[in-house]
Amino acid sequence: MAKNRHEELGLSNEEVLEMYKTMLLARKLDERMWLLNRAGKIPFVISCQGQEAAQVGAAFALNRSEDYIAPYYRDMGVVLAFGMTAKELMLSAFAKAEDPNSGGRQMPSHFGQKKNRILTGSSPVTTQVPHAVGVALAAKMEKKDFVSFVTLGEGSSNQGDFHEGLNFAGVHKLPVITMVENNKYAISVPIEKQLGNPKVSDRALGYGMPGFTVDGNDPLEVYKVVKEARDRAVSGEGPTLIEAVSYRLTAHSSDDDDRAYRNKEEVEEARKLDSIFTFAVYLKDLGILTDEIENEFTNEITSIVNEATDYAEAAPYAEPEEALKYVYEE
Amino acid sequence: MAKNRHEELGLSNEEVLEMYKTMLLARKLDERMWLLNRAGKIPFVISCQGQEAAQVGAAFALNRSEDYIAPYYRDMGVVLAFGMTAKELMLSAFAKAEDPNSGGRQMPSHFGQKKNRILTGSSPVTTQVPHAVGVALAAKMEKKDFVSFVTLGEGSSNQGDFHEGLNFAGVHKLPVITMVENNKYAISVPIEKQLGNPKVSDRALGYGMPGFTVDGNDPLEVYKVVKEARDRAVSGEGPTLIEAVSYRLTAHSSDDDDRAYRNKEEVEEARKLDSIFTFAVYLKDLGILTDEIENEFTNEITSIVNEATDYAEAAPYAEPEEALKYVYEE
Amino acid sequence: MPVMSYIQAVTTALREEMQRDEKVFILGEDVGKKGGVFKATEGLYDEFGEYRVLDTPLAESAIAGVGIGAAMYGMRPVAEMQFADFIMPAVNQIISEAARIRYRSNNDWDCPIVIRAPYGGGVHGALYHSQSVEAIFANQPGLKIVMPSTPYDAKGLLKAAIRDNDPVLFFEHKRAYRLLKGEVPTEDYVLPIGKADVKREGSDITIITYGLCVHFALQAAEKLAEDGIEAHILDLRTVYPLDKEAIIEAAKKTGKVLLVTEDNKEGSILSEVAAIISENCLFDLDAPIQRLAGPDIPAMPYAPTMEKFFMMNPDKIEKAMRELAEF
Amino acid sequence: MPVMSYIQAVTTALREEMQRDEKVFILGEDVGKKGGVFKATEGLYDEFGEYRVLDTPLAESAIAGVGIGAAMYGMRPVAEMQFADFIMPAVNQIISEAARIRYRSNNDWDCPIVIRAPYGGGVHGALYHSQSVEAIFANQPGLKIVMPSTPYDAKGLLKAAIRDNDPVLFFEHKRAYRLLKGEVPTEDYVLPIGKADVKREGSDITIITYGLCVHFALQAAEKLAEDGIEAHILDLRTVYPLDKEAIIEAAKKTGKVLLVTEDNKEGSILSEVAAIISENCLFDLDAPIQRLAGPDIPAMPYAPTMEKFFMMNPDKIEKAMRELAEF
Ligand SMILES: Cc1ncc(C[n+]2csc(CCOP(=O)(O)OP(=O)(O)O)c2C)c(N)n1
Ligand SMILES: Cc1ncc(C[n+]2csc(CCOP(=O)(O)OP(=O)(O)O)c2C)c(N)n1
Ligand SMILES: [Mg+2]
Ligand SMILES: [Mg+2]
Repeated sequence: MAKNRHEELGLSNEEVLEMYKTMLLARKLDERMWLLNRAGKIPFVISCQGQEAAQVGAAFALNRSEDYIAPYYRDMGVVLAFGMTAKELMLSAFAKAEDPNSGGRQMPSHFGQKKNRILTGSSPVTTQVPHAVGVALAAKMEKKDFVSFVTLGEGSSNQGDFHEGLNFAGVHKLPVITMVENNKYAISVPIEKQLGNPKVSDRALGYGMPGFTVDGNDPLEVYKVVKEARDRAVSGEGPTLIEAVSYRLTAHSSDDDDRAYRNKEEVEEARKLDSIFTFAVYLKDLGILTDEIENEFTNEITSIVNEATDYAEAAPYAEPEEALKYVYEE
Repeated sequence: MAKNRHEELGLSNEEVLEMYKTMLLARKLDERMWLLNRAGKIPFVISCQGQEAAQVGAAFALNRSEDYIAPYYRDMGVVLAFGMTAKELMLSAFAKAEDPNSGGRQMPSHFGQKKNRILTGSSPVTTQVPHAVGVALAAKMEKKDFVSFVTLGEGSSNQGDFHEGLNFAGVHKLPVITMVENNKYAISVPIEKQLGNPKVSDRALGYGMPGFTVDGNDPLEVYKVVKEARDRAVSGEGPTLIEAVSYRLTAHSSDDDDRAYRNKEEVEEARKLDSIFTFAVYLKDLGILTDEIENEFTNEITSIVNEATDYAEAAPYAEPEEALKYVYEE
Repeated sequence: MPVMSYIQAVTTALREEMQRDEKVFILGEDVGKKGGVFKATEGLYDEFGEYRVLDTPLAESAIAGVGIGAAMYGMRPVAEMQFADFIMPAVNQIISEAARIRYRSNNDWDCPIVIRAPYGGGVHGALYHSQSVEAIFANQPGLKIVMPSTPYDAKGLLKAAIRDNDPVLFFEHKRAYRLLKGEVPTEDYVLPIGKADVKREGSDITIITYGLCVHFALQAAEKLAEDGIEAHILDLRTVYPLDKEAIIEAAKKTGKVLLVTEDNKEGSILSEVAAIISENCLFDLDAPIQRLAGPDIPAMPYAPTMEKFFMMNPDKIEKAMRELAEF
Repeated sequence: MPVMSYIQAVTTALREEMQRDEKVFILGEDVGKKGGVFKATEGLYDEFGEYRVLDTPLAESAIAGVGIGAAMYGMRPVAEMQFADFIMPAVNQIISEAARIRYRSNNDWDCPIVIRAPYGGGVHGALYHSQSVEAIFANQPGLKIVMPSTPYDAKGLLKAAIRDNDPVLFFEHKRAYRLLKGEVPTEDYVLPIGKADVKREGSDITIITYGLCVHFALQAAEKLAEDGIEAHILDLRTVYPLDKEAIIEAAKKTGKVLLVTEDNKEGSILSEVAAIISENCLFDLDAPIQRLAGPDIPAMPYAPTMEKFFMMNPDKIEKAMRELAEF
């Protein structure tokens, strides 16, 4: 039997089940989006698959009713944990007017929802890093107790904005947690061609903050390190850089064919560590995830995904002239 | 008596004297430029004072007839060592047509001279870092044995271009040496408000290259670390990041008044370590710099500076319409 | 009404807005203890403390980007770019982010940031301390670009910019800082962003310009007035988006239009002004639309001969005005 | 002559130039093994090896900056920005560096770099994969901006750009990549940068445009021809610096001018074209200069309704042409 590792982290059985369920919901929504894409119903998908454990583990370690997040495009697990619904995500996938992220203006996975403190994101990578630092600066100026949390891919950690943002946070000891989701590829470019030092967390030293590399397939390990980072942040000890290592299980996006640059075996090997599978094994081993609960989850999630899809598919697009709105305050 | 430290570095007495003389020439030229500025004869000066040891120590460790350099505005010591003359520097200070750097188009200290492989530089800081990496990439592609050498201030090491450039060099193990001249201030901002971790060389780790912090007031220590970096570079071991720590002895530039942000005592303290003084003591202690030689140097340099000044002052400005030239190839 | 310099008007606007609203804060290079390289923030560090007059690391993309994040949260950042020339590393944050935040979130988020920067030449600043950079941004819906020409306008427009709920680029001519003085009310007032302003009434020729060139054009107009030629001078004040109605009205008024900028000619703000006129009042024109601008070279050289060759001045404007008047 | 697609013409030009000159190399994101996200560099990695078709880290300022350094040394870099929208982080390197290297060094150094980027919409690319970014750069002396409209032009102009001794931005419409096909000679040829090209002769109205819009305008012109209205179509090809003579000639030819771009209207390339015409041929015009452009909103939305609302197409052009013809 597996050793119970969540108890010592202060996580109840209900909480870890909730984590698992969130991971599973993210995965199932993502899978459905691929089906919809292949069926010609939605033009584009970019996946969370393989990164759900890191996303959900991190989100659960935050204060989900106070902290601000600046997620990147793969973070379906993060935004679900922060209150965005399956329906809302599907509305975005279908580019419908009711999509709270952008009213159908942006591609799917360009998250943003003020009521859940999800900063609006764009396509150029890494611009969100200074934004999260700015929110953390506001927290410090206003003497508030929240933190900001920002994610990006390991390739994106080579952008100037990563450097400028993290150094700024380091100088002013701001309450911001940066998590690099290292999935070993930036589209076709593998880490060894992307990073002078493949261990992203080693960059923390240069900014005067602690850096940690953790197993991104283990939601509990990620939970722990983010939790500790949050504790440090709210007690004025400043920022943390975390690298969660996993693997991108799908092609980069629905527009990519990964056979040109990586082989099947490598992907198959990574699948064995897929957290949706390994975390379930852990929970089952401990008798927490019973067959009954598993069935219940599956059924519930299936109907959530179905309903979300049906609703979003039937929802109207924005009128053409809606495009003219909100360039400036109106 | 001081211990002879240059012999073990393979430096002859003549060479260290030559280093000293170059440092002294830089200092004297710089001092003259301040006088000319205060006399209203030249609009602007930005100084090398306090950084001559690092500059000259580094330059002498390079192959001065093959390597490419991308100096920053304080690097009078570097460009003198690479073949730019006092007259040429004065022509630039006076913005005269004959100035080889820019024909009087740029402010002084915006170095550039193709025949000496000094890349043309601009005012926005840190842009030269990727340029030097590009030259090093060319060296690798063309299987040539030269290296490129680039400098910048510690404040400038917070620009995105530093990060992007060094990581690029790290990935491809390019023969480029980056030397940060840490003079403790970026205009008015002291290092603790500038750098999350005040030790710039700690950033090297993140790019997969060795990083060293050395005493920038000691030309021999700088010589040694640059020499070793060059050896590694030409043998295919890739880039190095070096931080040479000294102090900015003048105000930021002739437009700055540093009394608003630092106190006299701090500056006086730093003057005690001024390399022009301490290196002379070393050379005298060893009996290498005799009174005779010192007088000879002083006289020679004085007349070089005088001649350069007179020549440059008398030289013509470019005709107004010259401004229209060389926007594109002609 | 007290007389103050252009830069004093800027400082006054900043101080008053910071006193009025605790959310307003300044960030930039050397803005704190030193009070800015031009002294635009002098005294504010002492009055408001480090975290409201924040010396940032030397990193413009972070200055903009951190400001944007704080603005999304609800603060009112006023970021300073030390020179307009050094705004370039922040272009991605300004164009991809600030300008698009409201639009891309379908009005869920907004980004009330002001980015101030000293621009312009004639100060021995050479290629990289003399540039006009407005044209780079003057094609990005979501942004507003304000370029005041007088101390009075500077105060009223900077206050308006700080209170505006959208991102505003605020370019101040660095030679105007101490050259221009004028009466500035001590009371609180704001001027409307997006509105041009007639700086001189006249019936013979129309000059449309902005920034320091307004001052030069007014000087030239006085010379012409001695010969009975009356110039109508429209100060654009906001160069993006442009005040079309005011431009059309001013062009129609005299039928002879001279556009003036210190920037290079091709692709400048003047191009759009000319396009608006030629689209809307072609048949009201008695002469081709004239543009007087810097030459199409990268920027102003350092040597005084070449700098003068590039830089706009009253004489050049006067000459162009006379030619147009005689057309 | 073989028929090839626009993107095949691009790939062919790259291959031929790399075969011709060992100094030519490609750098960018995913250009190597993957052959580029649009496959513009497909096959080149296998033919020329890693160091001539270099996958870079995800860092546009470095892509441009490292390319610039290599170009100063004497190489012939062809940098790819994965999407034109992602050129923004490289603006400082492009404007402050590439564009000014020859000028600032008084002709001592030069910077023969080409920066290619796919631009434009109509591909469900939404706000950040659909933009036209040329206006941001079309005010920077030292730069050249080329935007070919046909496979033939793409090959000839890309070769010219690579051989040019100054920096060239080369924007390829991503929807043109597979949509447009045409005859392309197998021989080596170059087309002149800086020259516009008459794509259709006509005597009733003049259309001046560039990029994919040329194709749309030609389609619209065929419709009009059915009704006896003959459109003269000038393809700018180089949008900066503009070919003034060709613009003036085309405008004078019919006296009725319609300018078309897919970009937003205010501050676009069209503004300068209108300014040139109104400065030089005011009295030759029989109608106000018309501009047909995207609305002034940040960029094209994702939802098909709103994307279509923004995107240029033959119908919109036809309508504007008919209105102008009837003026
Ligand atoms: C500034 C910028 N350049 C290029 C792109 C195109 N692009 C989108 S995702 C991506 C790779 C990102 O890799 P990584 O950061 O590792 O994140 P991952 O997709 O692997 O999660 C690239 C190059 C972009 N979105 N933004
Ligand atoms: C991109 C950019 N931003 C701002 C400036 C204005 N500026 C010139 S030098 C300087 C400080 C540089 O400090 P540091 O890098 O430490 O070099 P130092 O002058 O101390 O040698 C600043 C802010 C600039 N030249 N470029
Ligand atoms: Mg990745
Ligand atoms: Mg310094």
